Order: sequence, then structure tokens, then C-alpha cells
Amino acid sequence: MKEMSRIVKIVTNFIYGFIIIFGFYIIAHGHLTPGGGFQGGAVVASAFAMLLISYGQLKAKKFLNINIFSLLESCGLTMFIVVAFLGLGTTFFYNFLANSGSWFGNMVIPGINPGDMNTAGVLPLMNIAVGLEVFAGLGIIVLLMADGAEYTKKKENAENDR
Amino acid sequence: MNLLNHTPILILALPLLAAFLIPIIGKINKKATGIFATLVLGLSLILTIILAVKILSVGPQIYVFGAKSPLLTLPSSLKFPIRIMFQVDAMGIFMGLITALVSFLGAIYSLAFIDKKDGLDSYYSLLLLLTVSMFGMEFTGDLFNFFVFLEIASMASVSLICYRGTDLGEPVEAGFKYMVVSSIAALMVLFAIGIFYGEYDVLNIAAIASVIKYSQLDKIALGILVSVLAMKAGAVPMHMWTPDAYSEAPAPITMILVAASQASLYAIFRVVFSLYNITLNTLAVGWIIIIFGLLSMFIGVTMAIIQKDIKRLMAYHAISQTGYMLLGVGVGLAVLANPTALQRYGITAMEGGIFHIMNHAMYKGLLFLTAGALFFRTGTRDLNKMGGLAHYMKYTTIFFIIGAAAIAGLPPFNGFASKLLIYESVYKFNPLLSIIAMVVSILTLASFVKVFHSAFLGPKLPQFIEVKEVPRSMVFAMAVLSFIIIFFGLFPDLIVKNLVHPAVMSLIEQFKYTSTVLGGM
Amino acid sequence: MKKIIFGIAFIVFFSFLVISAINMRPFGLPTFSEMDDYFIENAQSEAGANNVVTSIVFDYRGFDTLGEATVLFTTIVGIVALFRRVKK
Amino acid sequence: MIGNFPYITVIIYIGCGIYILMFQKNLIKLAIGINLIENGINLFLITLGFKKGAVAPIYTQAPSGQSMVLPTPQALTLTSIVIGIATTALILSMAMMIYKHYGSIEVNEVRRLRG
Repeated sequence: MKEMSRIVKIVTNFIYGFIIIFGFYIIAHGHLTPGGGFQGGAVVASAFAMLLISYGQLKAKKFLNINIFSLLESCGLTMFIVVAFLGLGTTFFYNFLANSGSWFGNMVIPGINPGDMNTAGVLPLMNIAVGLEVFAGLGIIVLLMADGAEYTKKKENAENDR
Repeated sequence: MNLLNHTPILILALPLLAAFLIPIIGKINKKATGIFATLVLGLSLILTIILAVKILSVGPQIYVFGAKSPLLTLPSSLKFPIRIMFQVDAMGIFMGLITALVSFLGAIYSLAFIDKKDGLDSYYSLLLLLTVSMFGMEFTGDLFNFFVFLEIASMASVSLICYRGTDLGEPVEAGFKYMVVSSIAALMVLFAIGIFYGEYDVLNIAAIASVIKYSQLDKIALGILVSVLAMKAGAVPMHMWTPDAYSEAPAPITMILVAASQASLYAIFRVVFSLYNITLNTLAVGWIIIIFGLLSMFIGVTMAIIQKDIKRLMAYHAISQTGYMLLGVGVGLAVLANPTALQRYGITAMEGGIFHIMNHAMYKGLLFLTAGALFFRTGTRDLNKMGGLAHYMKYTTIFFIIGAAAIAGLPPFNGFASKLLIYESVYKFNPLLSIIAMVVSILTLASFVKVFHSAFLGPKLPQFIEVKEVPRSMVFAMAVLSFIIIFFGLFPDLIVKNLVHPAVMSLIEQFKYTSTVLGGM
Repeated sequence: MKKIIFGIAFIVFFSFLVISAINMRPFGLPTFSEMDDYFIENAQSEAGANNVVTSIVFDYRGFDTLGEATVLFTTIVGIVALFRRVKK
Repeated sequence: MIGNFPYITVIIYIGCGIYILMFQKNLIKLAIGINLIENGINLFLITLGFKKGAVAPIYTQAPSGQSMVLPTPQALTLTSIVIGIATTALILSMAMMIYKHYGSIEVNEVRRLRG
């Protein structure tokens, strides 16, 4: 994709920070408000897609590096399955942190309550892990398909020139 | 030792963790990914054998995720299970053994088969994910969990079919066709799950089985599930994807794909026997499955004879062999209602059908590996271009003879053992069916003699002068498969008595399946 | 000729779906809902989360979500394998 | 009969997707067809989980005194939506590669070139 006009780039520079922060907000508050790992990750990935489109595929490669995304994605997934493995004392996906007083272990007031971040044991950890994996993964998909579009198009022009 | 009662999940979780780590390992050292993947698959093969011994001695194993203890199926205040659980009975672990063995040998074979240039970590990661999804499909006791693993299986197998697609056109086209078929199949399975959830508000197979009433809706759900899973297993009406997918994928992956489509076949048996069992009109549904089987047998073999490409020929044979399994189990289902006929020949028919799944996975895998060895050395799959390879590739020729004899059902090999069971019992049910089965078996032998003649016999061709035997890791994988084929062929009743019979009984006795979960209600 | 066969198959399949839609229970009144009532009552005490749906997705049916993340990972590795020559 | 009207609209939605899959020849249209069926079935799952006069199953600042909708279909649909993204991404990248190799994304042309 060729890059867009200067106006779009200025607006993008201004906005993408807020989108990423909003995405992390959704990931972190997954167990209180509607949302969670998948939805928050998709919001953050939409910021990367916006950057890619406004700066065009060649320039975007400089600050949206595929290897970092691939590393982030593997770390997110490994964290998710390791948190599931930690419950192996009782069973595979056991929520060993809930109501246990340690990290995310506060008791929840039953019924309607304003919502306390420090609850729901394993859930926030898993939300963060899945959010990490989804936004890195969707980032890779967007970048690779942009590369692919360039690559398949170039091939066709090469055939026409010959 | 608390690790032992976590075996069902460790078989699945360790390869999954390895699949997630492989992209990182791939960055550090390219060659380590292959060996790491093979070790992990070997470990999960050992765990599967441990679990199989435990199940065949003690009984079906339950593993509930996230509950206080692995066996706590029902929370205190409820009659229905609410968590996802693995319910591994004799039939599940029977298929699990096939999956573990086939994927372990596939990993060993591809150590030498896949070129080292690039994309190695993607290949092994996808291979591990395909194995994990097949284990998941066979062990799970939850319908929606089955749908998720069915989807992972189709995604992983499509990506592996397109693995050689960066510079060749055909693999991507074959992968696209398979992707469209398997995503429709998965979506329709999800629609059937929606129907079950809408009616009974429960997702566990055993819980639905205890509540199901075979109403108008359940008939539609059954129709959708059986037809769609038969499509995924490669039965005739929708078998167009099988020849392309099997011939374009790399050889070890084709072997695992055969086992993957048998996992969908296992899913049909699970739906028909454990979910519905007596509640459905066994004769009608039995005859539908028999017709599926007959069509697959006949069309598979007639299309196979005219093929020139060696892997396409074997792919059509895979369809016709799937027909045998459907025939055997279809007869067993047709007589499920009247116990006298069931005792007389129904159980032997099902034993033949299910034993044939194991045998087919073994000799079809061996045949695809030999075809891969030929492709590895000569670079072509076209039978007309090959010739006189017996002079150079001694071992591959022996393995091919073993595989071809087994698929045709010649006595000392395992194909004969299961086909004999099918012939005997199906003859008592309806003589015409077993005659067709025998004719198809003869045609299979005819087509493999043709392949053997055109590929191996004949004079030494000039362009194959420098061809020599395949590397040791490929020969080892083929040798293990041939040893199993011969061992099963010589002692079939040993395998049937303590591996196949419990599997058949676990399918037939639905009350045992439901009582293990609902606590003997 | 092929179009006629596809047309008949489409009509038969579509009528299956419509019959299942008609026979399904009325829209807003679920007949059985013990499992969901259990989730609504016990999500706060057992999983400690206010959002019942997230407690199902990550605690009661967490294994589905692990399978889910694996599907996304498989697709990404598949696309990386498909476009791997692009980088050279 | 009128109680099931939402289900019928969902079934028509799925029917359009199946129609596209059966009769269209362009690969991108096949991808659109699969996406239509995907969204149709997600909609079907959600309509199964609705309870008349009920509110979203979240306890943070929820309006008091209201019953809550069934949460399980929403969890199933979340999984099925991400599967939809994954399927669409894979199909579109395969369509790109087919276009690279065969120069066309019409099904019959691809088969003709493939010989």
C-alpha cells in the first residue's frame, strides 16, 4: 500500500496512543466490565492497522517489527498455558488465586457492587496473557497480509513486463 | 503419584506447550526444533500407552478441568456437569494410540524428509498442533470443545497442505478446497450444538445422552452431524477434497491427515452410539451408514485404478478403505436394537470395522511413506516416469510390498485380519454386501500390482543412476510400521480380545458412558 | 445439469434449517436454564469475577479458550508458513 | 409461530451464505459466503441465549431487580467469532497465493490452468 496524505499521518500520530491505552484498559478490566483479552487485543491491533495504512507498508515495517510481535505472541501464549499448568496441583485450569488473599484474591461482595480490580484470581492474568497474544497475533496477520499483497502484486507486474 | 491421574491432560498439554515454544527455539537454533518436537511426541506416546494400560485395566477415565478434584463431575447442587471434562474410554484411547503412534513416526520421518532451508519451525509447530487437535477430538467429553478441536485440526491440516505452496500452485488450490469444505463442516457442527444447547441447555455429551428424546429437532441435528462428519472423514458424497489434499501435502503429513480424518469417523461413532444409541431408529440410520460405506468402497476403488499419480491413487484407496469401516460399524448399528442378532454378528462386524481403523492407519501410512521416499529420491510422483527402482531402493521396495499386501487383505498381514471379521459378519447380515466388499478388495489388489510393476520392476532407467536408499530416519519409520503390520497380522486375536473388544463394548453400552459422568443416576 | 442438482440440494438443506427454526422453543423464554442460573449465582463466589461471561470464558470453560488461542496461533503460523518466501 | 421469528431471520441469513457458497465462482465471494454463515450461526447462538426483559450478566453497577440473560451462549460466541477471524484470514491469504500462481481467482479458470 502506498502511504496516505500528510493530514492522515498527523491525525494518526495523535490518536494511536489513546487507542492503545483504551485497548489495554479493556484487557485489564476484563473481569469487571464487559470485554476481556480478545476484545482488548483486537482494539490494540486496530491501532496497528491504522498505523500501517496511514504510513504505507514499506515505512510501517520500520516501527512495526514482525519479529517482536512473534516473540510477544509466543510469550503471551506460554504465559497463558503456564498459568493453566500452575493449577495442576488440583486440576489443569484450577483458579488457585481466587478468594485466596494473595495477588488477585480479594473476596467479592455478592450482588451488585462497584467492582474491585483486585479480585477474580487467575482471570486477570489470563486476560493479560490472551490480550498480549491476540494483539501481537493480529498485528502479525495485518503486516503479513500487507506484505503478501505487495508480493503477489509485484509478481504479476513482473510477468507483464517480461 | 499425583502425576498419574493427570495423564489425560498431560498427553495433550505438553505438545501444546512445545508448539508454542517452537517459534522461540527456531530463532535460537534451526535444527533443534525437529528433535525437540520428536522428543515431545515420543513422550506423549509413552503417556498414551500408560493411559491405555490404565483404562483397559481399571475403566474409563474422567478428567474435569478446573474442579476441586479431577473426578468431581457434578458440583454439589446440580444434576448436570457444568465444567469441560475429558472422558476417555476404551474407544477414545484406541484412537489416541493410533494418533500418538502415527504422529511420532511422522515426526521421525520428516526429520530427513523436509528440506532444511526455511520454514522449519512453522512445519513442526503445525505438526504438533495437528496432533494436539486430534488428541482433543478423541478425548473430549464436551460437544463445544469437540468443535474447537475440529477447527484446530482443519486449520493445522490446511496450513500443512499449503506448506509447499510458496512456489507451487497446486498445494494452495488443494488447501483452499479443503479449507472451504472443513469450515462448512465445522459451522454446521456448531449449528447442531446450538440446537442441542437450545433444547437441553447442557453441552456435555453424556448429559445430553441421558436427556435426549429424539424429537423432530434431534433428527435434524443427527442428520446434520452425520452427513457433515462423513464429509470430513472423506466418505463419498463429498470426497472431492481427498485426492488433492492427500497428494499435495508432504508425505508424513498425508499419513497424519489419514489419522485426522479417522478422528472425524470416530466422531460419527461417538455421536451415533454414545449420544443417541437406542433412541434413534437404528435400522434406518444403520442402513444410511452402510450405503455411505458401499458408495465410498466402490467409487474409491474404481477411481483409483485409472490414476497415474501414485499419491492420488493411494488417496482414492483411502476413501475406499474408509468405506470398509463404515460398512462394518453400519452393520453393527443396524442390529443394535435386537440383542440376539447383535450377539450373533453385530459385535463381530463392529470389531472388524474398528480394528480396520487401526490397520488402515498403519498400512496406508506405510504406503504414503514409501510414496514419499520415491518422491524424495526421484522428485516425481508420476508412475509413467518411474521404473526399475527396485534395483536401487531395496528397503523401500520391501516396505511397499508389505503395505500393498496388507491393503489388499492377503493372509499373513493385518488387513486380512480385520477384513475377514467384516466379511464373516456382514455375510450373515446381508450376503450381497460382503460380496461387494470382496470384489472391491480384489480390485484394490489389481491396482497395487499395477503400481508395483510400473514403479519398481522393469529395466534400470538412465536418469535414476545416482538414486540410492533413503536416509536412516525414514527407513526407521517405515520399518516400525511394517513390524506392527506383521505383528497384528500374525496375532490378530491378541489385539482384538484386549484392545478392540473393550472399545466396541464401550461404544455399545451407552448407560455405562452416561453413568460414569452422572454418578450412576 | 450440475446447477439443478446443487439447486435441489440447497432447497432440501435450507428446508431442514427452517424446520429446525420453527420447532425451536419460543424466543425469549428458555425452557431449561439450570446451568446458566448456576453460573449467574456462583460466578462471584467461585470465580470471584463480576463479569459472569468472563468467568465462564476463563474459569468454568477455560479449556475452550485455550483451544481458541491455539486456533489463532495455528492461523498465524500457517500464514507465516505460506508467505515465508516474501521476506527474502 | 411468531415467537420464533428471530430464528427464521437468522436462518435466512445463513441461507444466503450457503447460496453464495454453492453458486459463486469467485474465491473472494466464497470467503464472503463463509463469513456470512459464520456470523449467521453466531447470531443463532446469541438468540438462543436471550431472556425476555433481562439485562447483561455483569454485576458492576447493574440495574438492580432485573434478571440476567443466559451467559453461556455469549462465551461460545466469543470463541466462534475468533475462529471466524482466523478462518477468513487464512482463506484470504490462500486466495492471494492462488492469484500469484495462476493470475486469476475464478474457480473454473484456476482448474483450467491447472490442467
